[in-house]
Amino acid sequence: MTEIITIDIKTEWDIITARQFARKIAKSIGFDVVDQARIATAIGELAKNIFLYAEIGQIEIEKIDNEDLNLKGICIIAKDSGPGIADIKSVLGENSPEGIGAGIPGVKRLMDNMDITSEVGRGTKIRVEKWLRMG
Amino acid sequence: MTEIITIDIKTEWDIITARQFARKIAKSIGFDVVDQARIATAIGELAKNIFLYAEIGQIEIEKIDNEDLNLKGICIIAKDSGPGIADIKSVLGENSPEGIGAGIPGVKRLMDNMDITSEVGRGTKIRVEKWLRMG
Amino acid sequence: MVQQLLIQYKQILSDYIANRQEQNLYVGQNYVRQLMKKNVAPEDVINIHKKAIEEIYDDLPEKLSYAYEFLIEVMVQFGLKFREHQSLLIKQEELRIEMDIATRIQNHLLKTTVPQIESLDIGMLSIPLRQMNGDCVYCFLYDKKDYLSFAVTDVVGKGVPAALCMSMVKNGLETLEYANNNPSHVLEVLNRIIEKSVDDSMFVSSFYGRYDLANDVLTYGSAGHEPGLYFRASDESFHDLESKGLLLGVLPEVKYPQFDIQLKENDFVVIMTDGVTEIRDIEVNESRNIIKEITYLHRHLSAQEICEKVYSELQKLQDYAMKDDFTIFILKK
Amino acid sequence: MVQQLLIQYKQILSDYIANRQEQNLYVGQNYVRQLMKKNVAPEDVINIHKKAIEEIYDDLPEKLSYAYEFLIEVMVQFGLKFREHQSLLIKQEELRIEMDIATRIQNHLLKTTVPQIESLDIGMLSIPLRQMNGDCVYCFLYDKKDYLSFAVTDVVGKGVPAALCMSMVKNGLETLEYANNNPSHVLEVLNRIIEKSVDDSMFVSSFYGRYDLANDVLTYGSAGHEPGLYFRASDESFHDLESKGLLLGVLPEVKYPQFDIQLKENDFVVIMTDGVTEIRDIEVNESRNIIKEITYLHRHLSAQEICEKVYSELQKLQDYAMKDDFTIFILKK
Ligand SMILES: [Mn+2]
Ligand SMILES: [Mn+2]
Ligand SMILES: [Mn+2]
Ligand SMILES: [Mn+2]
Repeated sequence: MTEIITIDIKTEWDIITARQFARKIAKSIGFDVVDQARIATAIGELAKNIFLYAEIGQIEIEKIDNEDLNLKGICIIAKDSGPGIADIKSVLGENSPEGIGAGIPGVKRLMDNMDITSEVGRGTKIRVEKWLRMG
Repeated sequence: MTEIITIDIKTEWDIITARQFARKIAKSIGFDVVDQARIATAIGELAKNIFLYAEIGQIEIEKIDNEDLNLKGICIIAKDSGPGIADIKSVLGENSPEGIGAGIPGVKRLMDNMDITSEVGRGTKIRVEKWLRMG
Repeated sequence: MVQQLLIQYKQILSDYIANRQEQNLYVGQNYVRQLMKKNVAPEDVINIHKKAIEEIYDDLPEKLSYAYEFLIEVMVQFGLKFREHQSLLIKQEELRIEMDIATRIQNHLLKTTVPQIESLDIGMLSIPLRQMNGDCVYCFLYDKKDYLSFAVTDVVGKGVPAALCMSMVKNGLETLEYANNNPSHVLEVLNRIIEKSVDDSMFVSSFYGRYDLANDVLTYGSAGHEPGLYFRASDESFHDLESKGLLLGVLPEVKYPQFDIQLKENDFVVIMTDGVTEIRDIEVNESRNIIKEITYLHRHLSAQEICEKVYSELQKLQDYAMKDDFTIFILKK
Repeated sequence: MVQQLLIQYKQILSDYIANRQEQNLYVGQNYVRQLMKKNVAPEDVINIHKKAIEEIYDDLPEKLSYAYEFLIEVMVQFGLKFREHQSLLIKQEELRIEMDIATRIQNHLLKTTVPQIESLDIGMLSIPLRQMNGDCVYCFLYDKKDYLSFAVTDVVGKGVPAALCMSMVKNGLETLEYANNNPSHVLEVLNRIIEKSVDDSMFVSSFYGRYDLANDVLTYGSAGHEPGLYFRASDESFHDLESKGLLLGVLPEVKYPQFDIQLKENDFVVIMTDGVTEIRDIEVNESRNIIKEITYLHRHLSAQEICEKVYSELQKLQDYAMKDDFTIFILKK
């Protein structure tokens, strides 16, 4: 249940690999085809950000659940040791600039929760979740 | 060539009639299925505006052409003797208010040209065109 | 709920497939419009469509289902724009509220009351292009009621920056209200204030006038402002009130000359911003002639009514598509 | 061009139908994203998809083509939103440029230079929440260099309205710079200016201080402002600089009491706006204790460095999600 899949992001092919894993896991959790597409798109954006701006990093995919609320879900963590984001607020804003963090507002809209920690020169960690209400 | 089709707009059914004529004429001019759908949608909005806010009015549909520029097109004129629009600028603005003229910015985006004249208490005349470049 | 959507959509779709009538399309569009209000995204609609088709054709070739899957996937991109639009609309609305408050404050700040004077008829009209006004007309009577002073001012630029700058100009004028009231002096002091405290890219034009109520003499000076118009009733002639003063805020020490004119019965003076004279597709000289014509034709009306006539006629002339703040001020003997 | 699109799209689609690999979907999404940049609307994509399918299956049942027609029709509604979004983005961009100019003007207007004084260490920091600042710290040395005066001011409200109001306050302060410099008097005059010229819904809090450089006595008064903090080095104790004065702009005639404190070596005084003390999820008393702790721990640093420490520590504590303009001013003996 706490199995974590880790994908190293070095080439554009790794973006596709990350999408593929995310889609498979999302499907196994019970997300429908539209949500699978959204989750794959979101992870693709996160991976692309690593590929383009940090050059190297990892993506982790994990199944999560909350028994009290009768929820199951998927959690994706993107980590890199790239340049970091100086102004996290601007990246989360509606019109994030071109360049680093360009797709982040989109990822936030495709998923349910997002959490960013970043230190300039040290790297960035972005954690997103998407939840599914069980029958 | 200068045949004008006039449809009285009194009931919601007349909206459908106007759409149907517009689609047929657009098709005969040579507009593709997407443009036909756009033209039908635009005329539907114009007719709905008459139906909802002026109660009574006419819509005219006409084939137009410009031989110099090698263009053919469709022209739609919506006339009513309803309350009129006091502030035409606000109706053409991006976020037109609810109520009278609500769909007008949309119509403008679906067509190529739009021209409005209106007098408060006397009525409104909206003329739109859409052009098609000939092979 | 999703099941409900599917049943309704399938009904509308199969009606269309069976009959291909305009009303089926009309109903379909209206239905999707309802879904959009409930934040249903385009990829959701494709998914509902796919499911409906799979129920309508139970022998649908697998490959056609795959094609729909592909369509769902690519539509996610439009779905992103759709959501982005929704949050942008919320932001727009917040901003609209903010600008409404700012406009209320500005209106309060720039508010000027037309003094009621027996011997002189005063009219003024100032219409901002957008919400906030970059023009300002300010008018006050000295305590002893012997002089009326007025300033017609235009900030180069529009919107919020112009409004900020204008509030500063207004403050400067209010401070000067208590001071020496010579137009040359007022313009010189205003110029120093603006040069000192405003950004280099901000310039202000101003026409400042002081009317001697006992002798009916108007003394005026101008800082790069649109020339005023003086109508002499005795020979029904128009004259430009020109004065070559530099715009305010360009250089720290500038001298502004001042001039006198004597007003007689039925004479009037029109001061305006360039938003009045810059008429679309019409050359400035020609547009000044148009303004002369309008004011002449309505010279029997009150100063305020003439202001309003000029505005409405020029609006009509330009198809209600003005391009600048519009301010006109008329003194009529 | 359209033919070109169709060929490319058909290729990507039939690759997917044949292989159903992740990379086909990835390529598809990227391709549609390119189309969107060229203003291709969602209904256009459905139409291209329909044509591609009709070419891939030359025996496609007619009814399935009708289903695609229906989909094109309903997608026109999303297409409208898509276009609306594009024009809204253009408007947003225009507005962004306008706000940048306004911010530059405001920065120029509110700019204050920290006077360099042998006997007193001065620090200040004012960070707006959004672009425009509704806080202001203004600080000046009298000509004779015997007194330093400062005002820390907060307009209730944010954004453009607050900025407009603040430019007015700043103007009032500048006028007063040349006048009587008693804190009670300054607050009384400011109150009259604001009450007179600003909208009823606008209130301003201000902490005004005058520091006697010869005798190291700070005289202060407050108009509804967050209490300052006074650190006495001799017994390492903190004291609140409280003063119950009404907010500026509420009533026309208000009296503001003033108080004196004597500063000794290593004593310091912290004046701040409520944006400093209102820390998310933390009660105000507790947050004042946090500020005492931070300033105490860094009391060996310069006044400016202490200001910066308070800002960075409080930012971290709130996960960089401040909710108000942030202004802090420190005088250190
Ligand atoms: Mn202007
Ligand atoms: Mn102008
Ligand atoms: Mn504030
Ligand atoms: Mn505050």
